[in-house]
Amino acid sequence: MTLSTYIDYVILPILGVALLLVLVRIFKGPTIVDRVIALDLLITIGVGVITVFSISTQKSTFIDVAMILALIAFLGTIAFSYYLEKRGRK
Amino acid sequence: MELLLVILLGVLYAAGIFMLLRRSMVKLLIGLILLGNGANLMIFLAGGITRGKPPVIDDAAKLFTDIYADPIPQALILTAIVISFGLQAFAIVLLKRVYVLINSDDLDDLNTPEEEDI
Amino acid sequence: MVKQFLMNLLLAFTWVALTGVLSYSNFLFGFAVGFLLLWLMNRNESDHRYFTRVPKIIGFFLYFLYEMIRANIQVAYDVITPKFFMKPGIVKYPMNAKSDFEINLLSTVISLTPGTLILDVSEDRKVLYIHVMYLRDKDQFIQQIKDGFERRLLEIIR
Amino acid sequence: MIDNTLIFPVIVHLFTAIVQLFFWRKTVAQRIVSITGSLIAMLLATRLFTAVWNDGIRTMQAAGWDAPFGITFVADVFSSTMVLLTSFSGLAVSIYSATGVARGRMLYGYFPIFHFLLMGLNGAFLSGDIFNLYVWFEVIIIASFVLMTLGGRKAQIEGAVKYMAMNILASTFFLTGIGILYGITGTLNMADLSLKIAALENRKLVDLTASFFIIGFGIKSAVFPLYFWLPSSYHTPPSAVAAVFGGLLTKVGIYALFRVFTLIFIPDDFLATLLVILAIFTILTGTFGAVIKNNIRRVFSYLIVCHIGFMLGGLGMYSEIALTGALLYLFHDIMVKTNIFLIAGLIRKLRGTMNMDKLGGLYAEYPLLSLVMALVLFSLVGVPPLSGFWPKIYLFEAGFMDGQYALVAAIIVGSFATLYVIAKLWAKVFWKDQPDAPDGETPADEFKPLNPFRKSLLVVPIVFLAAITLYIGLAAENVAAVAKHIAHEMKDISPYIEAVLGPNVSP
Amino acid sequence: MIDILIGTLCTIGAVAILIAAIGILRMPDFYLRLSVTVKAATLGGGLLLLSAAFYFPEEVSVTTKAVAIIFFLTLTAPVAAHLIGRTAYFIGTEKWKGTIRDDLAGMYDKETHQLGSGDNEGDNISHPSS
Amino acid sequence: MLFAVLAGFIVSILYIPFGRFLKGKLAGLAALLPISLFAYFVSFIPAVSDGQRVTFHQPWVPSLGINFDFHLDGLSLLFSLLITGIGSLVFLYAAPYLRGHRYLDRFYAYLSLFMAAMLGVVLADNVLLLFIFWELTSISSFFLIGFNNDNAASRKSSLIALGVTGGGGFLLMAGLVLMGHLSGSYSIQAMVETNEYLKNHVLYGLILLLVFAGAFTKSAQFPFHFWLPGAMKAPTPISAYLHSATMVKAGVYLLARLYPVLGGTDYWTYPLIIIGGITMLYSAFHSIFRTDLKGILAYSTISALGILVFLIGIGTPQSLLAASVFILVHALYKASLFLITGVIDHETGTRDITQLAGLRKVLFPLAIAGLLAALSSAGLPFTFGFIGKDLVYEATLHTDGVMPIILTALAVVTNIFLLYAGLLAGLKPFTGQLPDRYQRIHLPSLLMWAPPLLLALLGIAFGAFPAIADASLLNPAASAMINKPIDTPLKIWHGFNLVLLLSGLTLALGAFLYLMRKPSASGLDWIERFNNLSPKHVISQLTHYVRHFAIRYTRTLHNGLLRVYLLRIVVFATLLLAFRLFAGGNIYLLPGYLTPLSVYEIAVVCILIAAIYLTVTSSSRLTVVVATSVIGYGMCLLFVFYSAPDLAMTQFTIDTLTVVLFVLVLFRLPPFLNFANRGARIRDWVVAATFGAIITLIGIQVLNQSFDDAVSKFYGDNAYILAKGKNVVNVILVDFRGMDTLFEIVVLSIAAIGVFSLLKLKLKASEKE
Amino acid sequence: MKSTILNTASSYLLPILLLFSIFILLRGHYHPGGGFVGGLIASIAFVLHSFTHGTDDTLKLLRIHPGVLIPVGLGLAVLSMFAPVLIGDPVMTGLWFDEPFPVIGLIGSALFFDIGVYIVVVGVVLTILFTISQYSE
Ligand code: NA
Ligand code: NA
Repeated sequence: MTLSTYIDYVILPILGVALLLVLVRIFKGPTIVDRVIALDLLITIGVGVITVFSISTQKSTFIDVAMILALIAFLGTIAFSYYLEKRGRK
Repeated sequence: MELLLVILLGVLYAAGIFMLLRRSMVKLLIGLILLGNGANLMIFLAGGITRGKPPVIDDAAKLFTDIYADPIPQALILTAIVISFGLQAFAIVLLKRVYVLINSDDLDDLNTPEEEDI
Repeated sequence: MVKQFLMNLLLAFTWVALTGVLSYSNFLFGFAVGFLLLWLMNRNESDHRYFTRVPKIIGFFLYFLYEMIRANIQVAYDVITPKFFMKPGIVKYPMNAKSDFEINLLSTVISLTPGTLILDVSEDRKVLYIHVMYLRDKDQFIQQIKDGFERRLLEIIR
Repeated sequence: MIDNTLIFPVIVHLFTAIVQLFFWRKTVAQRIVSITGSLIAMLLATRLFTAVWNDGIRTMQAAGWDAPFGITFVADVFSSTMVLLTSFSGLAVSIYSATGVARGRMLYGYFPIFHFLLMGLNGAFLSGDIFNLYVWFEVIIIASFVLMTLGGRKAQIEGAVKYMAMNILASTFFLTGIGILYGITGTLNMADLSLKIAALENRKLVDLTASFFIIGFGIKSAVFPLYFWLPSSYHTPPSAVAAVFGGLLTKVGIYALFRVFTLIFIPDDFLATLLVILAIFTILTGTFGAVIKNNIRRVFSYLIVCHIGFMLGGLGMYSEIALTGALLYLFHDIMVKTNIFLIAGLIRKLRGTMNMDKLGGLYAEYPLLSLVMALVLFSLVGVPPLSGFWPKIYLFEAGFMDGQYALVAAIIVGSFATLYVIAKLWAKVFWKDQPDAPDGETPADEFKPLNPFRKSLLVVPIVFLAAITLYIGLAAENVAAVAKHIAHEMKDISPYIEAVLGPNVSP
Repeated sequence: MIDILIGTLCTIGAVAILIAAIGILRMPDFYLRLSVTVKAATLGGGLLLLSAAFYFPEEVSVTTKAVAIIFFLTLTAPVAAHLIGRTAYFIGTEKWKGTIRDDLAGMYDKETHQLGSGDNEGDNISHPSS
Repeated sequence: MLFAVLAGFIVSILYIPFGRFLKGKLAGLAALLPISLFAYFVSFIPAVSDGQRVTFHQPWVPSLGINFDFHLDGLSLLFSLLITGIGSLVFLYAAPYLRGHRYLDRFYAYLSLFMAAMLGVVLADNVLLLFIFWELTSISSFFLIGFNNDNAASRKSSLIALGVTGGGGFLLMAGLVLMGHLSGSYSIQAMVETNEYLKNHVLYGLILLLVFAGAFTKSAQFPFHFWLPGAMKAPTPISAYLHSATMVKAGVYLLARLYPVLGGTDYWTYPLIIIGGITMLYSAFHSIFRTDLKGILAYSTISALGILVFLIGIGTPQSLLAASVFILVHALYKASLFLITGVIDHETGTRDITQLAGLRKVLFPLAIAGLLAALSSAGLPFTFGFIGKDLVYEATLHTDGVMPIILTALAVVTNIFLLYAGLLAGLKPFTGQLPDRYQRIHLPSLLMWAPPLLLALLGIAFGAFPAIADASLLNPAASAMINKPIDTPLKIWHGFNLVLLLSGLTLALGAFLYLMRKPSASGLDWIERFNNLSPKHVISQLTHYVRHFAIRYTRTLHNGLLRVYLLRIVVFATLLLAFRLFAGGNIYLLPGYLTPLSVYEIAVVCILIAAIYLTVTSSSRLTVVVATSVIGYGMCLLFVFYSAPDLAMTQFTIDTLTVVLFVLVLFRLPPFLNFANRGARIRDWVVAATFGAIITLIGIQVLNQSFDDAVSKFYGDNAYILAKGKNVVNVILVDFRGMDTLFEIVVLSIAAIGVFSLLKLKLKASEKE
Repeated sequence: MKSTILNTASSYLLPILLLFSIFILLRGHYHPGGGFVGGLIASIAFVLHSFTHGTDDTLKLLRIHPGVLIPVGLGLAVLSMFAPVLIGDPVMTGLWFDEPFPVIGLIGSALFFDIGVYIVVVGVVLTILFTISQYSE
């Protein structure tokens, strides 16, 4: 078994399952902050998915995408905090 | 995979349309965003999809040595994404103005009677 | 100390240039060789800190890794087993760290180790509020952090 | 013929806008730059039109990539005429805006956006690439959103929301259509598309793709039952803006319909019939709306819808005569619709309202102005021999030729309604004495306090456009020749394709 | 050989991420979910990136990027967690019933959201704010 | 000849700058125009009576076949002379009549315009040219009728007049275009040549319908006649001009002109006879109940028009000759009576026939004129009217079958009423005792009393010496109608025959009626009880219903609810696409080529669909935002899997920014309210799902179609070699298709400026526009 | 939003993100990236800064109003597009230096165009976001 198939048939499915689990949390909530952190986790998992995908396809190009995701993902979380905090203070 | 994506395409359009038909302006905007995603996916699919072969020539090469994904739909979608961002940004701010004006985002309230025309 | 660090970097780059192999492992090797040379050549007692700090940093890093893996396993166990063993609580932790940078680094480190999470820093920057997953005893926990991360960290920074 | 300068009418507006952005909040400079830019644009457009009229189709391959690989710009008679008319409208509105638009709006970018809009219009007319056309459409709609909401009062914002929602929806249909078009042909160049679509065996796909364009452009050109945004919004923005909207914005949809459905898709029987039916309903809907409204601009808005039907009907009949009629109507309509909204604006300046019941006495007070306005209004009606008359001859003839009696009847109804509402408007606004304001406060006369120069800035554009309208009416032969030429080119697209793709490809 | 190393790193990383995912699903309250996910995910992501760095040894830029991403995740994840965590506290997100202590209770100024250090106060026993 | 026609236009334009100089005493100078034109047309009499035809050609819009083609024959000449002749008198008359009126210059401008338009109508050889002038008469009469524009009734009348004549005009235009289209030329003379083809064409009926619609509305035929009495709101000189010689005669002229093209068939004859007959009887009857002088004249005019239509319908040489005679007769006496009425109105301030009496004592020349005109209209022997009436009876008697009896009876009854009306208008005001209040009235200026007198005298002159006009004018006119030479001298005396008997009967009964019946308000009241049945009322009811329908239609369609608009658009799109999809041809149900599936891709698609579901169903704004960004991230992953890193990056960054934007804006928005009821939601779901399903199917069709990837290959092959870049997408964006990118950043810039001004700009209250 | 930790973090994230954005911009012609994404990342850097320090502080940091960047960027893009016209080529024809530069590779008008795009995107995004946040405050 090559690394590529290992990733395709083991690692990526694991990550896929992880994505689905997180999605369940987004559905369940119950509060908005739960959804926000789930979203954040989703993106982090996305970084992982893209990384291993680039190994599987042997295209380092995709790492660039992962880098962008990692760099700015937290901005969303910060924006939500900003908003919720402001709303809470109102 | 195409079948799955083409179903996703239908779902995106259907959801977009459904959201367009709501009374809330926020939902309207979301609907437009969904439709925009749908249109992008349509372009993406229509051009044919190729897994894991980005249209980037290897550092060492001057030409593609392998097959590669069609770059045109990507360029088109990129343009479309950026354009929709501009429109969305404006639309979202318009939503803000609407809210300031009528104190709600209920689209049914957007009817100044004709008598108030200048 | 900055001077020595820069010197070390220069040596590492020179090594890379000399060998003509542009890769990380080669750079790291060059850095290590440079560090060794500088350490050997250093006879100035007052300027000794650079050579103690580098091992300390490595030590801290290993400690952090150890803590992280240990705690991760602990949490993983708790997550995948049906029963919860947690005793969560929010603890007020009086810091020794003063500067923004110190506070920041400390909180990053604490947050990244499983089981603890910084919720906030007080306005006067005296205390951290830490969410703890396995809180048995408050004072013991505070002491553990103080002796563990905070001391090691401040040693490196100050 | 390759002509790298054909893009100049686009560029000049782009430059004008950028220069004005550097003069942010310097309104005097902006006004001067705007009028200068519009003048230059008019000269360039005239030059382009003459060149194309005399020497045939001109093309420009952006960045020197041969079609179909790069983006092609094409100036044929159709597009260069549209550019020319746009430049007339643009100049008029530009001059009018110098006094007609509130200073507050100028401080917040009215002029640059206006020029971006004109740039977008010219770009759309000149583009020979379907996706590039989409980009131009987006430039146009975003600019129109901004102009519509600029300094927005409640009604304006409300109108803008509806306008925006439906126009973005239209863009989505357009974009989807482009995606499919690429997916079945692999090209975006319109001339190339023409060849590839003609050669495609799966006609069902072609028809489906065409439907997306019908819906997208149908919304943009306010065709029944897709027109709702227009009467919801066109009565709200400042008159100068409404003038550009009324004169040009829906027409760019019509332009696109004509371009795409003569060059790329040729309507089959079903589509032709559908277009005719839609045209009939469009006319009737516009008619019903126009006869019951009391605000000048609301009336005009519905008249726009009504008259869109005329042009759509011409496309539906698809004979050379019908296309000639529709095109002639298009040319007339651009000039007149721009002008009537300017007139509405001027009336508002004079009387502070656009409600016909509250207006009056203009005929007594401003006889000459009334005369000019009457000329324009009756041109709109199509009183012979004014401009609106000539196209109807072609349309009637085409209708009879094609056996489209219902369409002819609808055009008669639409024309009659136009006559009726304009006559009513004339009686109420010009003849009737100015009624006393019920609550004792007479609306401000914003015209009288102006100095003569600024007054002339409001009046000159109206006269200018009226003169062009008069020319279209009295020198109908020349204009009809242009329309005929275009109609001929629409039926025989090989010159266009040869100009773009070179002489060796024939359809 | 290197493949086995990479495979191992990948596996650990993926499992860590899976645990984070299970954690966010299973944990009984927001703070616990936050606590679990931040590090597990960072650890997992970091390991996966590390394996990429090993996989493309001849491409310096990939290694650089991988390191940069790890660095970034490490820097930003705690910050984001801290912000959303305190926000959750402001808006009164419920704590698990098993929570045994809450030093934060009553420390925030309701109006300004200023957080006191509470030096003058005694330890207060936790009570879920609702 | 072009100049002759255009002179009026030129003069009316010259009134704009110079009009103010002609407002005062010099106003009468305006009459120079019609007088010289009259002289000009008189000069053609010899030639035309010799059977010559004068033509003129000047290209205008040759591509449409519309040129300045003028054609002067007997018919045109008769009308031209009437137009310019009576025009001259009216121009002269108006100067004192409207002395000091602030819009006197505009009046003359309109009048000149109108006269020119009328000349154009009668001289044009090209039907479309004719139509152009035809519409100009409608428009200029609109301005003339509404001349007293501060009067609401006046405005309303002019609107109604324009509405009726303009509406008919558009139908006429269609008819004329159809004629031209079928016969291949718009020239009337050419159409005369091809008249058999036209008459036998399937669309002949339609042509007639459309042409009649134009003619009937213009010539005030039942049931479109009602605009004409209303048009009496115009100043009297205008009424005199419009209703005696010009405007209303245009319809008659058109029928006469087109007789050789379309006439002579049953489809032509019967409608004209019926409508003309109804019109003449109906309005003659109505005229006797009027008490307003102008009202009487209006209805009698309509009746006269009915007679003319009737005669043209009969279409025998006699009837056509009768028509031409009657045109002239009627013009003369009716113009005279109108002008007299004008003076009376001007001097006494009333036109109420019950108030007027004995005016002969103060307005003697007018009394003479009135008497003569009344006699002429009554058709007393030795008046021109007598000849006219004779010819009418002659014509009705010479029809076929049972028609003579019916038609003649109709004509007799009509003439009795008309006679009564003529006497009422011409005689009644001058006979009897002069009321005290009118004692101090003086004869107005010569220009006001001479024209009516002259016209009345002419009526007598032509009657006494019919030879003046018959060969020179009337025979040529009739011959132009039937398109062959006629030479029937008009005779004063036909001998004792049935016609004479009928004339006598008419006279006797008419005179009897005049002596027996006094006009009174009660009569008017009586007839007005039938108003509900009158065409005017019926049409105004109809208009009312149409208006109501329009209101309901517009309100229903344009109900202000954006979601309803969008729903309609979507339903339309769905139907269109569904039709295209399912009509004919086979549908693919699976994509033509499938790339293999993998678990994680399924997971991503599942996530996308679930997030879409959450977006649609969630009731919390923030959840919706979160879900929407999940969709964005899902798309981003798809883009990664399918080789679009640039897209993934852009999608992700933009998605993040959109979230930030939403979050900044949602601040303070209230929670969603679930407004829609269950039914609406289900409906929307069905619509949306159908649309989505169709899109899916379309997607599948597209995936089954392969395409030529030459362009894409070109980019791949040349990205580095020619454009010096290795990221082909980027190369496309900044080079191959750089224009797109340039203008896409323009879009962004505009959006930014828009946002800036949308939020910052607050207009001052004074800055409305 | 007041947070010591975020405050500190954002002050070192800002330069890192900006550096990164320039990196993405310059390599666009050879690798994924380019003016758009670069510009977006740069704006995100400033947005992040504004979240903690407040919009006014960020504006002070920028020294000019971001709106000014719009005409500047547009001008640059348009000029790079128009430079070829001056030597008689069609609009947008690529002009190139003959020798490649390190890191960036060949430098041509396309790069200046991309820089124009970058500047415009920064100007646009910041104008939009700052306007909104000032409006809400
Ligand atoms: Na921890
Ligand atoms: Na790029």
